[in-house]
Amino acid sequence: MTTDSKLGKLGDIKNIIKDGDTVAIGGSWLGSHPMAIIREIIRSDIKNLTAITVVGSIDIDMLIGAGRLSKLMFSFVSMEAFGLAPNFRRAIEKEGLPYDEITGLAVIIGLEAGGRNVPFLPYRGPFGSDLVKYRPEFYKEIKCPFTGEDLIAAAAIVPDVAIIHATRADKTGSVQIEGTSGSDVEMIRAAKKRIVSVEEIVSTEDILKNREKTKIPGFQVDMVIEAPLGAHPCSCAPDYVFDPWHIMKYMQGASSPETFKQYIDEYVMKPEFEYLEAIGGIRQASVLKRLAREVKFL
Amino acid sequence: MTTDSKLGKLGDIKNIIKDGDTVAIGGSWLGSHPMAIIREIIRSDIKNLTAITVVGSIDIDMLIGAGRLSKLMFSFVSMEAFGLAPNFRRAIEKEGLPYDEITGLAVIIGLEAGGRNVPFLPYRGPFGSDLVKYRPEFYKEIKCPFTGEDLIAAAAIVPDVAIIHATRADKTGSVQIEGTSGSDVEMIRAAKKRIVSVEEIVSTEDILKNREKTKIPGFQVDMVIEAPLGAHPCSCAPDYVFDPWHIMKYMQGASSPETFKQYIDEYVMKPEFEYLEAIGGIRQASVLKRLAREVKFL
Amino acid sequence: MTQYAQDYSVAELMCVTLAREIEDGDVIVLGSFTPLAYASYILAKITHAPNSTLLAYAAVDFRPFQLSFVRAESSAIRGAALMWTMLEDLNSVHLKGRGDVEAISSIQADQYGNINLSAIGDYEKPKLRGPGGAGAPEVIKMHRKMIGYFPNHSKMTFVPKVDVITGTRYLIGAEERIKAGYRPGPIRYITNLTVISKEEKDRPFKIESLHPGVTADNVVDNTGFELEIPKDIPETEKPTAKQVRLLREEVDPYGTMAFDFKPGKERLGYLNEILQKELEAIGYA
Amino acid sequence: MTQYAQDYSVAELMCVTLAREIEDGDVIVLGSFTPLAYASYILAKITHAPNSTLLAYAAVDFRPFQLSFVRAESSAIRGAALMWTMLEDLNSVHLKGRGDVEAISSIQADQYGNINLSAIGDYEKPKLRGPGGAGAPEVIKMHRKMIGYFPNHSKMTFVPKVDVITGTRYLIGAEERIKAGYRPGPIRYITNLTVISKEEKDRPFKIESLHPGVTADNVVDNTGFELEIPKDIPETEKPTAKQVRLLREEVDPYGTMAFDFKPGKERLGYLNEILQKELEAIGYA
Repeated sequence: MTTDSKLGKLGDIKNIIKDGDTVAIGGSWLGSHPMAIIREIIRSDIKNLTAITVVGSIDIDMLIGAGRLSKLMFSFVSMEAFGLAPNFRRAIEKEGLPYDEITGLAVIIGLEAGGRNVPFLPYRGPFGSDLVKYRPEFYKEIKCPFTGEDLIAAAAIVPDVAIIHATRADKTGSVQIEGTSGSDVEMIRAAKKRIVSVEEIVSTEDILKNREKTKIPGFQVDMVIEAPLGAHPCSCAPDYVFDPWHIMKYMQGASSPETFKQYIDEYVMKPEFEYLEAIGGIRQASVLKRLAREVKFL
Repeated sequence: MTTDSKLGKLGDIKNIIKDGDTVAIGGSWLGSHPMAIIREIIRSDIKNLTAITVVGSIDIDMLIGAGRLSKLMFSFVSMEAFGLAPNFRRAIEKEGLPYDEITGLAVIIGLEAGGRNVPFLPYRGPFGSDLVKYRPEFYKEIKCPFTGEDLIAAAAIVPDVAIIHATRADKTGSVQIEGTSGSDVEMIRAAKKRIVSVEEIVSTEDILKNREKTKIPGFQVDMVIEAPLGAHPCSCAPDYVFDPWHIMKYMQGASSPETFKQYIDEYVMKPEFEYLEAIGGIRQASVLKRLAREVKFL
Repeated sequence: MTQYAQDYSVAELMCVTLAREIEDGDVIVLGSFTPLAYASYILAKITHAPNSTLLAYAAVDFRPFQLSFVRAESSAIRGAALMWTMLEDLNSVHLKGRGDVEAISSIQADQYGNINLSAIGDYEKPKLRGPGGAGAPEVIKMHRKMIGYFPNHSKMTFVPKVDVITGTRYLIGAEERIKAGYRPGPIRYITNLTVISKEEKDRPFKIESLHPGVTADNVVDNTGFELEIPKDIPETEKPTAKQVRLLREEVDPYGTMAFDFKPGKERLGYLNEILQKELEAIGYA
Repeated sequence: MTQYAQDYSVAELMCVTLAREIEDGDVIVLGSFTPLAYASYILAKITHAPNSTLLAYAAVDFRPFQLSFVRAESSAIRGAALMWTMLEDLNSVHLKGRGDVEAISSIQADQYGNINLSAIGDYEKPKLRGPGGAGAPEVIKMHRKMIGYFPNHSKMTFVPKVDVITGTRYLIGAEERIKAGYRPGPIRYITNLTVISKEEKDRPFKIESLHPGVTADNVVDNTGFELEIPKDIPETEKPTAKQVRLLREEVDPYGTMAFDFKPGKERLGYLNEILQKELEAIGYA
């Protein structure tokens, strides 16, 4: 009994992600964004994407800065303690990037609806929010047919592609997530195609040993790619923390379009393993992993 | 930092389950029904219950036979390969037990709606089913406010109490399920009060060692009860299989109201540890556990 | 050249016919423990459909295992790649129409694609109260194919109109299925006599194949509704020698599959025989 | 008798005030990494609220941990009793109104219980594009209390009407909250000057307490909307000596909490100091 392999390389993503696609990007805050795939999108000539994020950060900011987005759907984009996201701000304040700002639960519930094949799901939603008023294509008031209560219907969201970064997978596409899953599973369920980068490809036997860690079955995955440190400079908890030193460099780079181009040239426009050397190689990886292990409970 | 204990004994369930309550009963098919709690309900004087099951078997049949139900909500009740459920059939065919037969997905989605505090959830439901026609209080046709598509709204279900059987828990109520979770988690989320019996109470340290197995957090649990073999004669997979020898005895007992009374007297109306001796004690437990371990992959 | 088996039971023929419904890559949902269907899916997985995904109990994408009467649940869980609650199943497979096959059985089935697992006679005061449909009323619409299997093809089962419509395919033709967000696929019933199928709302069930030794008249005589009878009806493809060997030696050495085909009064005795063998296998007999 | 601290920072006062919002048994949701709020919840958990449940990232019911700038996520996960996706969080906590506290901050807040995390100026062509609200627009309605904290109490923040209503408490009075399926609770803002709160739709925010050394006039002068000023306003309860010791020695020895209170231009330097200490602690400096 031999099964097909879903293993791919970073360079293969262009077989799945096409110009103009709507791409849901996993990860949340400064954690677990599929940064190796993001960098590969910028290296390749994939363009005019619509990105969907729930709580985005450098993933969205970098794609915007590199000019790969023609539209953005988001509930939150921020560099957290490092400040507001510079390219994101510039694009909206000065360059007129089209965007749909949707409340966080409406994005998650919209993805859930997309995944479960229903055009909307109701909830006791954000009545009174201007976002409901500004983006009526994502929100409708609806009455409960049993109780008459007014509810908000969140529209289904069906991305063309979902990209996420996870802890490990086997070649059949069983994916384990040990850290912050965020809305990754919901994105995978909703999307038409799915690419998962992982810290390590393991045997199916290793997957079975800890089946409770498996969050996505193979039949929901189109391609798995081994990309060690693939979330850098974000975290892939509890394996490694985000890299505050590199993020400070990023923030300097992103401070103007000119310096951002330098950042992209210096760090992104080279093979992924050269990127990993450029950000400090094995020593830096060791620092980030050690920090993730050295936790103290009270 | 000391935390409160949620540990209880079987005899304490009457502090939570009250006459007339609606009780969602976990487990599915011949697996993981909270049989020790079911037996305790019969031992005690709790009555006039409305039971909710998705895929019930001996749990429902026994409560009906012991006269503890005034109403039943179900999508399926069967003794599987052992035949139809005798008390369930008798009660409906001859004794006029009131019941709401609801399609399986409508029960699960109804519990989901109850758990997430929304009076209904829509889906591409069972148009054309007579059950929709017979029980309109659980189904309404509704139009999608975005697309105009006709959908079925499943009404929220909010049980007074959920009772489930699980693998292990700690005293704070973190519950691990290694086997068939069925709709147990949805029942726990929907119910106002929750009782969980487990094979073993363990330390919080043991819970943290395999946190991926934890399916229910302490704040969703009101009482945990150690009840080894607490699903017997059902399975608690992958720890032990259902007991076909005892179920055959049960089926003989349930063949008439008179013989069923004898079954109840012989097996149920005694302390739970005496029940476990009556069904074969440690030897029988070893057989059932060994069978659950001796699996062969092809 | 394919070597067909010389000697096989009706149960084995039905099991193999169901196994042939499985295409490589299919997502297959197992509900109640029905040995014949379990054997079919496992046989398919170890032969022509290694990339199919099996779901049973809470187990998702489990390794194929040897059947026994009591161990299916533990086997599925111990070989699973992951575990889901029923709601996670729904959100990933059922509601999305991502399931391909989940074979059902029914007390009655009619010419419209309706099934009745609820009641014979009046719904509220039935002569026979059935078990109910569990998820069947919904999934027979959602899954790509609606596959039923019936060990006892008779006019008691195949009625013009079911007493109670527990569930129905509802969306039958390819066009209306696609429009409603589901994949097209047939209704197909595998019985102890024949394979019949329906793919259009306004056309009757058609005899697709006849089991060896069965005539179209045999089928018509035992069916309570009109059938389309093509001019040349092929014989149902026999099990191969390899399939029968795998079923008997690997998939179902305890013979659980035959259980559903025993007359009611012989079942208890047969079950005890199987259980005795299971005890012997673990040294507890 | 309670021994109050003699020496504490405004950050510590705010942190302790927020910690006092936590009641034993509360369910507390941590969103973005905001050191002051994290310190508050952890302080509450190790002192007066051991039965509270903390949720952060995917971690549910995690053990209290020592804060650092980079390790909150790994610490929460490594100490969690279980792990949830965001949807599981929603289904168990948010939508159900089971959350008690999830402190938020905002670029602007007004007298109606509205917050603005979206934009200053015109929405579609803003002068400043904010980060967006994540789940805040919804959870400030759903959770029992709506708690905000503001390190810089000013008319820039507390405006008569926010430029954009990213979200709003919507249900303010106890009666309308209960009717809509949510638990009653106040809107309460903890600032560097005071604690103000609102519990009725048609009544203004009220000054609940003034931090030591602050007058009602100071608060009014820095607030862009009408406030109710009770006759006798208590002083905000000071941190106890124990609370301050725990914060400095156990909960936040790296001083991450002070980060939000540094002027913009000092932040990078302060961050580098903290990171240097973190490297030293693991022997990589």
